[in-house]
Amino acid sequence: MTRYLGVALLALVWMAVTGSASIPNLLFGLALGALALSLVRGRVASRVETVRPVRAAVLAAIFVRELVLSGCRVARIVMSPRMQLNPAIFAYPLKVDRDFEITLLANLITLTPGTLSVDVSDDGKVLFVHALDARDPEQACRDIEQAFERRILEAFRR
Amino acid sequence: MRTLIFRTAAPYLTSLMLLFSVFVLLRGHNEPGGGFIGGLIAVAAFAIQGIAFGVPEARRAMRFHPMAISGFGLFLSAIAGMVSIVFRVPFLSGLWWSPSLFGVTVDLSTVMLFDIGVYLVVVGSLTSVALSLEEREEP
Amino acid sequence: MTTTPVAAADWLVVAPVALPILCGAVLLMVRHRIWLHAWIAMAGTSLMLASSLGLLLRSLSAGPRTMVMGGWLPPFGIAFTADVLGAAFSVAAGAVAVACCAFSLSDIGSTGRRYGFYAFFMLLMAGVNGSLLTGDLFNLYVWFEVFVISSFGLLVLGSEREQIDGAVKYAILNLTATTLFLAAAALLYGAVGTLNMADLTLALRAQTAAPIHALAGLFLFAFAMKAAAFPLNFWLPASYHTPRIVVAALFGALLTKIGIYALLRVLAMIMPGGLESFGGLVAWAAAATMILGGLGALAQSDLRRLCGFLVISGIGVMLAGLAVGGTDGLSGTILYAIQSMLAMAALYLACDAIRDRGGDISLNRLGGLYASAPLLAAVMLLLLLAIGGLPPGSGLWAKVVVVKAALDHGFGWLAFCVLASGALSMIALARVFLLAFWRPAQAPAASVTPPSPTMLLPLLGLSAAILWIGLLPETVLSISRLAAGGLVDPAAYVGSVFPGGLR
Amino acid sequence: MSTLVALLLPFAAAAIAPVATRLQGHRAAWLLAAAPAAIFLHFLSMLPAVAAGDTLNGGVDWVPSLDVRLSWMIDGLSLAFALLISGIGMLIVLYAGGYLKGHPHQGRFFAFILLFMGSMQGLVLSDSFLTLFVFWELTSVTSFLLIGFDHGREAARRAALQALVVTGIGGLALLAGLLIIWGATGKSDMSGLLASGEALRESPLYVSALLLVLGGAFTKSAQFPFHFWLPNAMEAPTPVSAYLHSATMVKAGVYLLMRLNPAMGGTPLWETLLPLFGAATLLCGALLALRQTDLKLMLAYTTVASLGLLVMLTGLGSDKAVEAAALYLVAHSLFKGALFMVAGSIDHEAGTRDIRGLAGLRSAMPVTFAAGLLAALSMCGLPLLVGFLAKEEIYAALGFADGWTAALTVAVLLGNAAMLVIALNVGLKPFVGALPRLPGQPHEAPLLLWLGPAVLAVAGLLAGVVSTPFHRWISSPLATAIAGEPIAIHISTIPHLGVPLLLSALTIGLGICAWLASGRLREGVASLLAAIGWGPDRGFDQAMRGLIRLSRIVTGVVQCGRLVVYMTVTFIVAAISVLGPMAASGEWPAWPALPDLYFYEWLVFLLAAVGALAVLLARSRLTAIVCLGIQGFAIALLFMLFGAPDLSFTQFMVETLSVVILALVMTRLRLLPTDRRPGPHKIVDGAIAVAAGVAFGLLLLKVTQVPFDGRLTDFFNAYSRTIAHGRNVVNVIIVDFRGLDTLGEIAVVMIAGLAILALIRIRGRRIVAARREA
Amino acid sequence: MNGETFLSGCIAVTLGVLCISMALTTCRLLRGPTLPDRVLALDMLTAIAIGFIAVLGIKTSSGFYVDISIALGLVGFLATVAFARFILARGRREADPDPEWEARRLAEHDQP
Amino acid sequence: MSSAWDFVAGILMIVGALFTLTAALGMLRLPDLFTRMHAASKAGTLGSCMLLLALAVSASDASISWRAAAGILFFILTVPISSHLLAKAARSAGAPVWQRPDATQDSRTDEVEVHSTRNAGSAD
Amino acid sequence: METAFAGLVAIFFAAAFYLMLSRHLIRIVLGVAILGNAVNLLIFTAGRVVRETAAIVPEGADMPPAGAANALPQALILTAIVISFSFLAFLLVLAYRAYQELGTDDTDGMRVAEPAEEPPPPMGY
Ligand code: NA
Ligand code: NA
Repeated sequence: MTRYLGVALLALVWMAVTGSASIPNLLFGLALGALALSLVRGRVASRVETVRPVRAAVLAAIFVRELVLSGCRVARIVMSPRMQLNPAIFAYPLKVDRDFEITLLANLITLTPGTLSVDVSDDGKVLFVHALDARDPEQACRDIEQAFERRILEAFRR
Repeated sequence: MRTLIFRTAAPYLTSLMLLFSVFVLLRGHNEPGGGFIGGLIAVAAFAIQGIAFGVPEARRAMRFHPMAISGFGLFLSAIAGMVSIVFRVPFLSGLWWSPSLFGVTVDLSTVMLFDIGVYLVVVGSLTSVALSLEEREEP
Repeated sequence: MTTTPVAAADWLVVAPVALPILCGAVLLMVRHRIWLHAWIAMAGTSLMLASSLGLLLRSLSAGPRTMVMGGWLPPFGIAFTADVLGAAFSVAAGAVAVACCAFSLSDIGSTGRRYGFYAFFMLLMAGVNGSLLTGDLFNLYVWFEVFVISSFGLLVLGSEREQIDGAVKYAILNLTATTLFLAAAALLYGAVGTLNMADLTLALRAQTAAPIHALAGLFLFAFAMKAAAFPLNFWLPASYHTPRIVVAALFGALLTKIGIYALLRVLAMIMPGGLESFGGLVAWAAAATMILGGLGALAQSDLRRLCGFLVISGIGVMLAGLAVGGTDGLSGTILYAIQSMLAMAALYLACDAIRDRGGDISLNRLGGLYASAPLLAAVMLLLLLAIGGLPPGSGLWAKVVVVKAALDHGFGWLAFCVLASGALSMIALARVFLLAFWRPAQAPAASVTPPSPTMLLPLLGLSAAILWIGLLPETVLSISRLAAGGLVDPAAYVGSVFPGGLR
Repeated sequence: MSTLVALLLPFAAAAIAPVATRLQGHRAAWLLAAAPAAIFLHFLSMLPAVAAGDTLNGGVDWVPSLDVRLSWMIDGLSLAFALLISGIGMLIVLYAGGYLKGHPHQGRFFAFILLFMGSMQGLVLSDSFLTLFVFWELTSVTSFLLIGFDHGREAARRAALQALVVTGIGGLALLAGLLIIWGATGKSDMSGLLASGEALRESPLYVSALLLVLGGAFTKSAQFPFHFWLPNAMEAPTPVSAYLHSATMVKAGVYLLMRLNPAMGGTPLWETLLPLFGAATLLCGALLALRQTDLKLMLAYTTVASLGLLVMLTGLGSDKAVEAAALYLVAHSLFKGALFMVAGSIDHEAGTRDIRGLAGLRSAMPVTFAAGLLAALSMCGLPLLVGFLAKEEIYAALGFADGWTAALTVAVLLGNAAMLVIALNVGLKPFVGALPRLPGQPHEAPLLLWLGPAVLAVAGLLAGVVSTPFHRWISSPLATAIAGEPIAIHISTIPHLGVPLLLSALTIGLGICAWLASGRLREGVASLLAAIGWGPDRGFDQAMRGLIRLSRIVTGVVQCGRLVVYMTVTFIVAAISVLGPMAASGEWPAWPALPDLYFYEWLVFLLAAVGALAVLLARSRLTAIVCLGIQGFAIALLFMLFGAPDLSFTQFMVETLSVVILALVMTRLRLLPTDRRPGPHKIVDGAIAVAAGVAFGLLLLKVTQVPFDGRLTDFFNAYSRTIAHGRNVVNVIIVDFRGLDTLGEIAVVMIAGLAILALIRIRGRRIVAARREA
Repeated sequence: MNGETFLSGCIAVTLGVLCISMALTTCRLLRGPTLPDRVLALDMLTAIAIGFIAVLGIKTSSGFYVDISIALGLVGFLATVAFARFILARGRREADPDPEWEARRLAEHDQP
Repeated sequence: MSSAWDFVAGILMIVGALFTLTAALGMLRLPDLFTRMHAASKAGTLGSCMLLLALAVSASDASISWRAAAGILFFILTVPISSHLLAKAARSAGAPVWQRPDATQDSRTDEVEVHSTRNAGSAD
Repeated sequence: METAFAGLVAIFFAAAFYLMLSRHLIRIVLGVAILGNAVNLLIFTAGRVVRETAAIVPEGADMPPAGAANALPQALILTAIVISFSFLAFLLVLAYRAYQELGTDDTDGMRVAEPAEEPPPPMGY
């Protein structure tokens, strides 16, 4: 099922990129998508069970806001004559347990203010996060959970 | 490389890159791009696949030995040049054929075939290099 | 904008390049079906030689032939122009290729084949033929690179320490040469605005603003380096003895001669004025090259290294012809190059046979081959004569032509050097004959393998060709005269590129 | 039989010799001797015409573009030589049939000797210069093979090499000389040259041509100081010595001088050099001959002496001298050939050639003795024999006209006396006295062995006794050809009173005295030579070793094995080859205006320069690699800023990949990161690099200041869209207008991939020959 | 104020700022001190180049620049991945540390 | 295109460039690899994305805008992954984490601050 | 503008040559890489330089805009880039293998093919 979804998505990307919505182009895009996926076969199988479009969109919007904020925050730190830094790496216990979700979460953490995902433990249960301001790791963990992890679960779980 | 995040993302990225490489290849005649650049992007895609899942997996994905693909590319390009012997025009003459598909004219040409050959050569050779270097690197 | 319909026969112009490329591609596609390789390669090289021969005959009977790639009229498209010079070199190269290919059948094992021996071989030939036939300066660069990279492949096939070491020096120095050639070609384009050789020939006879002397200097540098002329010859003795001998035979026969060809084509035809300003310098370089080559050959105990220096010595003689100039000087260069291709290939192959029969490659340990391998001794004697410039070897006539041209043009000292280098080569090879053949065996003979026909036939074939040139030189000599005439007066060449009038 | 067939017949005979010998054994000699016999008869048939003063010319085209014909010119000189060559050749073949009977390589020997015969015959008959030269060098080559025939011994190999080197190099000098003559006179053949000798003698090139020709002739004819190779050549089997080193090859030089005498002779230089070297050779050969104990070596040194005599006579050039030369030439061939064969027979039968142990063979070998004695008497110059005629004529030619000829006369007198000693030593001494214990069991040699000497000795007798027809058919035409004007020889075996006879008597008296004291004489000469010590023979060894040592030194310096040196020289040459011509022809660029760049463009240029220079200064290789990335990026940006998006695109991709591969490969090598060149070294390298870099920059600047011709680009712009159906002109050029470049380019990419694969995968010594696998 | 003049002004400013950023990043790249720092700087340089190309796309109003940006992003990604891959592999091979790394390790702590 | 879009594009450009500049400054000023990675991955990404967005906004052709959007997507997809990989690699290779010189001794432990029993084990 | 390019080309060539004069393979390879770029720049400049306008025919037009960059040198450079990249890759791997097999990257130490002490040839006959 997800395989066909993947092919369709790739075909859509193809049409967007080529800027042509003709039927031959669609067919060609489908063929290319199928080919591309067949080359990475077996690796994209059944990661995503379901997608809740609205929740996903909300997640995306929040992400964009957080991205801008994080940019501003970095700018503020860098521009300030005496940089107020208190960095450290802390461990974040994961609730999400699917590869796709872990990846998404880690990427979101990286792009958002003050945090940077450094590593995932081998068992996929702990995320190691570098924070610019790690004076209160507990609070940081709570922030992450509230901002992203919960929403990911909402968007991609039944 | 044994990292969950990268392994999860790699297939998506690889397939997107492959798609993009074909895009760059096909539009090369009209915009910057073409077989060589397209090929390089595809090489990057296979390299990422190889780094993420190991060389054997990348080799499996390619199905043929990369150098055989490369040879086929050169063969294709040379043949594209030789088609013109049939039409009594010199070597490597561009021959165009524009069939209509669903009311849309598709331009097919020996020139495109030639560029596809270029693409395959680049993909084959450089992937072979990348994979064999990566193979040696693996612990 | 495009040319008139092309007769199938005109495809001969491109066949010596297209065929090996196609074969190389197919060889890679069937990389693991090793038993196919030899057949494909043999068929490919034979067809290639046949097409080169056809091309030579055509150019002899009908003058230079041009095919413009893609049908774009010159000077816009890439022209392939086969005149007598290019076609004759191509035939000689093809003959060497067939011989080496046949020789390799029993010499190159499955690993070598799997890692592309025949693919390298075919692409090398494509590069060589492309260089000889192209009528476009930048395209010449491309074909240079094709054969250079193929030679890299052949050089390292085996990955022995010696090979890697030789390959490092070979690769870096050759790369420098081709890169600076590219720079020269680009600068010439910048100055004149065209890349087609015929067009350049015309343009440079009209143009005065271009810095023609400096450009000629740069071309001279690059091609002299490819040709292994003193003092740019280092890469050759550093590397030619390291690969398998059949590979060395191919290199020794072909690669430096392409440098000579390029010197002829670019300097003698396109910018003769530029060459003239270097006349004396080229003569000195030629003299130093041949004397150094002769001395180097004397200093070696390893037969392969000895051969490498003999290659250099021959290059010196060819450069001497170039320095003398004129139809007679150039025809000497051409004749010498053609016969030297055959002779050097045969010499290297003979060295391989010597190693096979004598169990060693060093003069210090060889011996007794006169008794155990009389046929080989006969071949070696012929090669001694051919390379030393004695009858009935092929080198005699080439040397006579060069010496005569040098004397006629007031280069007496250069003629002396040519003769002296011939004497040095003769002494070096006579010593080989004395030590390896006449001298009794130095050690109890190791397990001596009987020569296989695939090794003997190519050697005999090349020897027959050498003897033929030595006994009946008229054919090759008149071809070389025609070729040189085409360089001195390129009207026919230009006319074949621009049949409808100039430009 | 046409002369062409006669020219080629020996080669054909050589080709069948091995087969015939394999089938017939030594009896094949009879069959093979038929070839020279036929040739002999052929030339014999020409005698009347030539004696009548005709010169027979003919030939076929060989190498028309070099004006070379396989042509012949038959006059008295070449005919006499041709008769000697084929006649003695026939005898030698027969002799060899006996001498090498049962030798495993007798067939090969026949082939070589017939090849030699063909070459020699070609040499003396050739009209074209180059044909003559070809045959000349062929005689060197075949003599190399013949001298080295007994290749198991180092001495034989050495002698072969010596002969090849000396005569081969001399041949090269001859070639140069002939080519100069060709250039000076426009004539490429002897008949043409003989007609325009005046032009040659007056040409400014005469001296160099003469010196080169003399170089060829003197080396071939073993003139001092090149005489040393000839005695060493006695390593060859005796038939070879008898043939090559007495009758024929060594006379090639004399032949050449005689042939050129009408054209080149008569000049002061000619009349000085030839007698001078001839006399020196005569004395040197005579002296050295006296100290020998080996029969063949004695003969060899007297051959040297005789050749000197001939050269001297040729150089004198007077009619009498020419007559003497003609007579002595024939006489020497007959007696020396015979004596060599006799010496060989003695060796064959007695098992030794040492004069000190030989005696009393007369009863065991009567026929050989007779032949030997006859030949020896001819060599002594006793009446009735042709040698006498020659000697009389020599003394007649010399006279005591002035101090110069007087000195020459003394030299000849001494030389002849010494030759008499040797003649008696070879032709008499071994046969008389009591028979000592000998290594072999002497009995009369078989027919094949005595036939040759007997015939030659008898011929010598006949020529002396029946001198009138001899002069008419042989010697007068010969002398005529040498002189270039009609000469009739009249001397007969009846002695005339006069200075010549007196000198003859003096010679004989002196010679006999010396012979009687030959033991002490030998010791005296030996101690004299030991006192001198060094001679050109040892000099040859020293020269060869010196040459090899020199070449090792030179090669070691030039080809030093250090890449740094190679690169340094390369870049120096590169800088010179650009800057030199610019300076010489004033092709400097004009002083440029300041470029009008936007500031961000300046920044990108700066970035590129900083990147490139940072690579140099980087203290670690990682930094260097990353800096490499910077300059690559900067260039990509430049391409983008200046209208080359395709390039920029490619540059970005390629540069990134390069940096990645560089880092991956290079950081795996554990190396010291910094440049460890010493400071001065860095400065020198920097100067070279800057010079070469500036050279390219200046040349580029100059090129861009030339008005640009944009025809090609205009064409591509105009037709890219309309005919080639592509809007991106760059790409259309790549795949269509100049698609062939791209085809070559992808071939490079493919091969590079394959080569890298091979490099990574194959680990030393894995490629084994297929035949070893099997 | 006309949109186009505003845009061209912005373009000039942007290109200048980007060049300065590039120069700053280059400083980091040259200073290192460790391989990851340089890799990061190179990655940053790629990002800036992507922006630079986008601006040029606006300046010339041509469509193809964006493709170059995308391709650069993808290949730059590969570069960083490969370097990371390499650092990781070297980190594991303790016997084979980069001498440079060890040398700089102490100096690292002294930096602000 | 209307000039309103030109203004939007111009402003986006300027802002994007400034973000890039701060990122570059951060690269230079920040004390260690991880903190610099913050600058690069956040401000740098934001800057480049804004510039691409400006291109999308100002583009004359919809397909260009689409491709610019695709570019932003690719970029956002790749940047966190590459910085994650780099951080992971650097950490496993022993890259030190910078801490305030005035921090208390116990917080200078340099390694992960454990606040949960679940993740006591080390990653590698 | 050509002047600026010519200056840059000179710097690049000089840098490349200086690196290639080193004894160390790594530096030589770096030099080769720079040399490739130097030549590319040289080709680019030799075909003359204009600002920004790419040689691409706009939609609907038949020719590139006036003052477009010279396309031919670009095409030549594309070919040259690819080739020099292939060579660079080969050289790199060669250098790596040389280091493995010969144990050094110092070319002065690479004396396997041309050993410093070679046995002399026989002096006799
Ligand atoms: Na392309
Ligand atoms: Na393209």
